[in-house]
Amino acid sequence: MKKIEAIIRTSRFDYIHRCISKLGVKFLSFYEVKGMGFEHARQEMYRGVAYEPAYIPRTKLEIVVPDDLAEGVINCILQEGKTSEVGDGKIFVYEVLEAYRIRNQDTGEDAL
Amino acid sequence: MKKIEAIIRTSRFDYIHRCISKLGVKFLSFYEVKGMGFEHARQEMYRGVAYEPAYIPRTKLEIVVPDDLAEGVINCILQEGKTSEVGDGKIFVYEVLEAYRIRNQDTGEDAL
Amino acid sequence: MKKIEAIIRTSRFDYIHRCISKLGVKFLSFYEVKGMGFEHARQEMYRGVAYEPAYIPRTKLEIVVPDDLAEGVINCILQEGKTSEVGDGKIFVYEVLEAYRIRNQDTGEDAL
Amino acid sequence: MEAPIQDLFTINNLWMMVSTLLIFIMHLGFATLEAGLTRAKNTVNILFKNTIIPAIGLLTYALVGFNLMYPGAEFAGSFFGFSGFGLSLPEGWDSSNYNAGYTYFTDFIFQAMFAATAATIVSGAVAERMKLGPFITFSLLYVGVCYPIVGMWKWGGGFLNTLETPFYDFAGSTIVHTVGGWAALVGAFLLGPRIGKYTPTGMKAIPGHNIPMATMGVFLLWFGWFGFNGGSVLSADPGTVSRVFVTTSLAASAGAIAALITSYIKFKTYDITMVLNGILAGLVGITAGADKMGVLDAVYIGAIGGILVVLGVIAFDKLKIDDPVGALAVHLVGGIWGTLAVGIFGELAGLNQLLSQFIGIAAVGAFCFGSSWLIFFTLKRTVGIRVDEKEEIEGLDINEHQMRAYPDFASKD
Amino acid sequence: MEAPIQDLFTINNLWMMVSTLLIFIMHLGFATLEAGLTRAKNTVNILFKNTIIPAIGLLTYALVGFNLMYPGAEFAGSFFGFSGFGLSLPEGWDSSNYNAGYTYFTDFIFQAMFAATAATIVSGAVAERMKLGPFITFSLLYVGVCYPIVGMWKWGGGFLNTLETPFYDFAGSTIVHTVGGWAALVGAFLLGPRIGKYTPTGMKAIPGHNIPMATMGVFLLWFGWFGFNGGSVLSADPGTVSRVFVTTSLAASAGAIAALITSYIKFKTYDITMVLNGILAGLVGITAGADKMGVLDAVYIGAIGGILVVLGVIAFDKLKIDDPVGALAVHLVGGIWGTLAVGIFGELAGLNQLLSQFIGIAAVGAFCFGSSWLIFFTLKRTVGIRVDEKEEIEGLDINEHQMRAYPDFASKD
Amino acid sequence: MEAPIQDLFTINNLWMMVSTLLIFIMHLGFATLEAGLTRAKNTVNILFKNTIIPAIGLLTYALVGFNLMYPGAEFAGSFFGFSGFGLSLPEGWDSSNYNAGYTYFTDFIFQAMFAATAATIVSGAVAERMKLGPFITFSLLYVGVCYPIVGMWKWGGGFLNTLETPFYDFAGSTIVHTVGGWAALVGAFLLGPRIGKYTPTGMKAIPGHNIPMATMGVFLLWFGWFGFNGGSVLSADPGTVSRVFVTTSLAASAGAIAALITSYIKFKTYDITMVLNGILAGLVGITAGADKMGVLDAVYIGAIGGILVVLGVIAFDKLKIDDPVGALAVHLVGGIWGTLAVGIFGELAGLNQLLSQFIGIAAVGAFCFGSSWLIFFTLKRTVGIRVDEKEEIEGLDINEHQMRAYPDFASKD
Ligand SMILES: Nc1ncnc2c1ncn2[C@@H]1O[C@H](COP(=O)(O)OP(=O)(O)O)[C@@H](O)[C@H]1O
Ligand SMILES: Nc1ncnc2c1ncn2[C@@H]1O[C@H](COP(=O)(O)OP(=O)(O)O)[C@@H](O)[C@H]1O
Ligand SMILES: Nc1ncnc2c1ncn2[C@@H]1O[C@H](COP(=O)(O)OP(=O)(O)O)[C@@H](O)[C@H]1O
Repeated sequence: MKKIEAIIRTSRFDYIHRCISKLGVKFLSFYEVKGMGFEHARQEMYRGVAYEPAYIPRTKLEIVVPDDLAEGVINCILQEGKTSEVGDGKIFVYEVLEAYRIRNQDTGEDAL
Repeated sequence: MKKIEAIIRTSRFDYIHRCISKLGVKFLSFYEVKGMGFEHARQEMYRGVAYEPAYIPRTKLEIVVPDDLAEGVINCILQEGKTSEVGDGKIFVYEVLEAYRIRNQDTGEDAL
Repeated sequence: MKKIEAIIRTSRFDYIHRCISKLGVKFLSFYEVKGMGFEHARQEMYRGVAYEPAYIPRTKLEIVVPDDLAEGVINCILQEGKTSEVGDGKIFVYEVLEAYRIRNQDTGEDAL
Repeated sequence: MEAPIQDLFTINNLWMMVSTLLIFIMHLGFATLEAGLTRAKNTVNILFKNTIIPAIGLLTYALVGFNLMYPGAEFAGSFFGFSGFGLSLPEGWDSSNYNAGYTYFTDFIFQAMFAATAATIVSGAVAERMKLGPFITFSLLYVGVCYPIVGMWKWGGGFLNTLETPFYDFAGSTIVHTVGGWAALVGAFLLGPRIGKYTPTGMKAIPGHNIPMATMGVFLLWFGWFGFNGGSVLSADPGTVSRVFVTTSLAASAGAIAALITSYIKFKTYDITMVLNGILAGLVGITAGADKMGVLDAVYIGAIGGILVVLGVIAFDKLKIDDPVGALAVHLVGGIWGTLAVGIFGELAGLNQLLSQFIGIAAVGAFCFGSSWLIFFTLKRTVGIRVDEKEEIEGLDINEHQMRAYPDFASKD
Repeated sequence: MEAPIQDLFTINNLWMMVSTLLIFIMHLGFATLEAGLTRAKNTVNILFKNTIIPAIGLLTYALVGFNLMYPGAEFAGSFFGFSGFGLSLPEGWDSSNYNAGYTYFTDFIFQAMFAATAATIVSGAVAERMKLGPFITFSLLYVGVCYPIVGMWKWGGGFLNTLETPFYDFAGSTIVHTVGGWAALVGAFLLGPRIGKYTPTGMKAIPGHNIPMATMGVFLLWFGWFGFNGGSVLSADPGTVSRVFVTTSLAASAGAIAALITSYIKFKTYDITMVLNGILAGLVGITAGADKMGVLDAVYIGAIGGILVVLGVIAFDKLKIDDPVGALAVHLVGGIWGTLAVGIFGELAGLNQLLSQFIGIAAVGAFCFGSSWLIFFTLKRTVGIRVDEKEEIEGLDINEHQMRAYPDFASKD
Repeated sequence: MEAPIQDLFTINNLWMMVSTLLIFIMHLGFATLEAGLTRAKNTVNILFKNTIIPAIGLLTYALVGFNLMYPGAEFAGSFFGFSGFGLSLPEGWDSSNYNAGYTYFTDFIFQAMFAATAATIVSGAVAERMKLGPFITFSLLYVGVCYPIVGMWKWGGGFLNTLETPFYDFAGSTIVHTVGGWAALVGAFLLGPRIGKYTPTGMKAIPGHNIPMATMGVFLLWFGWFGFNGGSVLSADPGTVSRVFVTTSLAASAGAIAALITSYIKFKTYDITMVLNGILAGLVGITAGADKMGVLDAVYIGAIGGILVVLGVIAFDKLKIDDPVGALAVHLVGGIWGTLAVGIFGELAGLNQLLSQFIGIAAVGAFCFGSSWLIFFTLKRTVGIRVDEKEEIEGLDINEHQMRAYPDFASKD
């Protein structure tokens, strides 16, 4: 099993999700993270002082999939997450040692 | 050392935490994530339009433990996190290469 | 490639970030997590009832770096994150199997 | 009719109308105070209750309340009277023939605004766990029937008004605030505490989610109180109304300072919610005798109110009666204190008066405790009054209203 | 001049001034209602609009509006009149020689506060997608020119006032509320719906981000309405003003209850935003005839308004006219209903009156629809009226103002 | 006494009482404005200050302030007077024998509400870093002693009132607003800027956490200003009060528009906080001469105030005097401008008047600067006035109050 972590543009989430769903992967977790990188945050202004918020809000996806599905999911993210402008984000892949489904104690790929 | 990640029902957090504490594991980090899975979000309604928020709020635990404690922690989560209804969540286990305690530069299992 | 995860004091973030930047690592993601550990949360009080919020707000950093940079980043965190008081946090290191840059499909260390 | 009289009538009536709108805005004060001192997940629910109560209050008061409360001279000295459904304009309703201070319509709308406050007091004490339907049913009966009956005892010329030394309650420490307070007590008691408030390992704090909103609520209540007390003069009489303004404001101020000091001594912290409750306790306290007190009397009454409210909050918590907003300490304790204070301070002070005040408090207490117990208990045994555990934990908003108060914000837990 | 007359003049003027400040605070009511019912990312924008509108409204009304709306007796019965730029004090402007109820300055400031409300109504309907510049331009023209012209037709003694059976619109169900409502309709239509509201897979909910703020807005509007309707008596006449207070309050209450029931039947949930809209619909509905209605008439008018507002919201959604705050259902539907109600209920009820009401509604509707179409359409074809897609998705605050309304809070999405 | 006189007295007194409650609600305006323009982590603290100040202000004003400010005719033309502790009702206190416009109690409560505003102005400028205890101590002394002494110079018949060309300050541009402003300047200066505001790498923005709340604050302040200025007529005189309403409103509107334009030119963005400050600057500016200005004068004064406030904010930032809410630009700059404007625009314009205005500004400035320096400096050297670095970074709420304003919401940083 692989864990696929992706830092994406929040606005691309729906597209990526739709693509992944089509692969039959309906489960994932996501949450907001703050990113620093090549892309700089949009300037804000308050009482005459311009400032750049230190970070860009981004969405992080976490999906654990059986090895054979990993490539498909990665392709989804690469295709649907891309705007070709700086700041599209990254994908990282990790090894998962074990997985459990809390509801019924399934383990391994059955748990996904 | 193993990292145990669990996506759980927020309402089960206290129970799981109590169980883990009894094993002597008092340290953990957790945060809110949004989950998509078998369970669907409760319908909301606004000015006559019903809608399903796209996700379910869940809590994610992260606990790094020495290898021998991993099983105990996993059992705690499996037992105390279970309501047997769809949506109880998952546990994933990863290998940790190294750990450091920032306060005193302890490394390895001492750092936990 | 290594993934460095660190649970730090929110107030040390700027210092750590500056140090890491000097190493040439300008990219990272971070987000708020809740920590439980040796340090206990500051007591709050409401209408005569003192209580300890169950957790301490902390910042979690995630940085993926080529193997050779890992040590430098870890040292930055150990040095700049340290106040020597209980609650400074932890660093965990993981193996990353693969990385992709969504913008241009770079893979491996090029993607970082 | 000579012009001067008509002029004075117009002035008086104008003040009574302005008072009416000041009392109206107290409902927003209650709404924001109660919402601010409870959790974000129950905010829509508490706002819903506070929005619907004035509407119900005004309509039922038009239908039956007004004529229950002011049934007319033939019911003087009695316990109950009723002069028929609906509003019907008497001869000369819009001139000083009806009353030197106001027209019939002003009279009605002023009194109607008062009426709804009683039910609003209850909503705070039963917040975060009471079902919406039964709450509305309770309010309907309590504002529609119980409050006017009690009001009649004194303001409608009933038996409390014809005691040898008449019971005195200028603007309603007893007639309004304890009426709400008793029902709040019964409601909070029969519901039981919120889950997680009193645990085997001790009492837990359940902090209010929006302190600015609660603060705003108290300012609006103080603002409205100028009408609540000032309007109870029932004319624009310069001396009396301005005196009432002064006693009301100083009592509120003294309540704030006394609650600050008391809570600092007790808890070693500057708790703004206690200061806010202190202001309200000062206001409730002065309400019974606002027109009979001197400057210093007002300060004493307010200060004692401010002390009592902090002790009251502690005491009710000891009794495990869970009152999220401190309504019992403010309105019940404060109301009783204010009513007694008329026998202790100011122009009417004296043993006979004190006795009459006791009688009034007891009579109203017995009736209100009894009737609200009857209603709440019946509801509890039939439809149930408390949401189920899962709903309470998830929040009433999403369960009773399928809606969130702040859908764009991330919540902490 | 004899003292009594001067006294009555002083009283009347006092009430008119108090009404003025009550109407002023309605602008805060609109600001908070509209901000509460839209998303957090557009909050600075909607507040900005609602803050700048009263400023613009007051200044343009001083410059041209007042003299367009009240051009003087020589324009009686006509469609248009203008008596020059700026304010110039007539002889005896500060005595009952000018008017029995108010000075020239009171007259101006009271009317000026009314004027700005028309543009405020529009801001809610076009929220979350209209560009700031064009909106300000539109408001300037609409409040500065269109509103006073229509106002003149009735209140300035124009042709609607000299119909055989004069058109009746006590405080502006048509003259103020539909004037705002028609422009809101045109604006919402020409802009098109917000992105994501009506999708191929059906209608989506876009929940308002701050229900407490919306609730506060409605309470403040009701509060201000005591001045809006009560001040429209144009004197402190005890009978009429107190009657207006009663009819206004009961209509609001009935609107709340009716909307509650209607929305519960339709949606099987207790939707507070519908109750809030119901209150407003009751208030808008009673506005045209608040001084001519009996107690029961007011309840009927309010209740029907409360039903209509829920059906209206549904209907506009069916037509895919996206109105984030329900301004169309409240002000346009409610305004028309209230105006017609004068011919159906109360003292003036009768077929001739109903006909005149139709004429008034139609004339005002035609002019307002036409002129606001002209302005909006011209703006659309020249500078554009809608922010671009990216800006709309990211929010108007960060794009038009480079600022956030709540920078310290984490947002949900 | 003949009825007509008594009637007029009753009317006048009624307006003065209504003004009193309008001024009261300004405290909520200040509370919400200041809380909105600062960070969420200091919200309880700023609300606490703004809640406790009116309480302290009213009590100290009753104890000493009123008799310091209005010591009686025997102190005419002098610098200081005192007629004893506490309030004591003079003969005929509740009739026109005391004053044609109000009773003794109305007089007191109206003036007392004014008093507290001075300290409230300070709380905004020292926000987010000043310790609670020293702030309360300062407020106690400043509102209790300094403000009434200065007030006496003009309104109590002191030397500024007996200059050959008497200093003119209708409702307190100098007597109230600069009094608060000077102390704000001293406080902000002695405290130093907030951590992170002026850094080696330049000035940083520290955005206010709740723009809707700040907006609400300004609307409430404008609302209250109708009483602040309108009540300063000291009677319900129709001509003067209505004129004051018009000048006040138009100055506020012009301030809004001028600040909008100025800040757009300077910053190329639509900054709502500048528009809000512009409204306040217009209001502060018109305050000194609201009853002496024509319509155009008011527009000019407001507009210049609106320009000055933006430039002022920039200037104080250049001087590294950190004023989170713009209190200095609004109240100090605006107050000075408004006072001078009396010598430049309107009925009193003239060189002699301008000179007297200078004298007044300078005398008040010297005394207030000196006395607040004395108090702040003594506090700084003894107990300290600034929270320590860790407390400031974590927030005053959790450190001084052990409480959070919004415990249910996730914060951004
Ligand atoms: N090495 C890294 N470790 C952790 N997060 C990273 C890393 N590199 C990039 N990110 C995340 O990805 C986001 C996008 O990266 P950025 O450099 O702005 O653009 P791009 O991916 O197009 O090169 C960053 O804001 C950050 O959150
Ligand atoms: N493969 C996965 N990768 C990441 N998160 C997952 C995965 N599967 C499930 N989750 C998380 O676990 C939650 C619960 O899963 P769900 O399918 O609803 O119920 P159950 O675990 O009972 O089968 C989801 O909401 C999601 O947050
Ligand atoms: N084993 C662990 N797994 C996950 N998070 C941990 C672990 N140990 C510590 N943490 C995180 O690190 C934070 C600091 O740890 P703490 O024990 O308070 O202090 P110290 O690191 O100085 O010993 C905790 O609040 C928690 O968030």
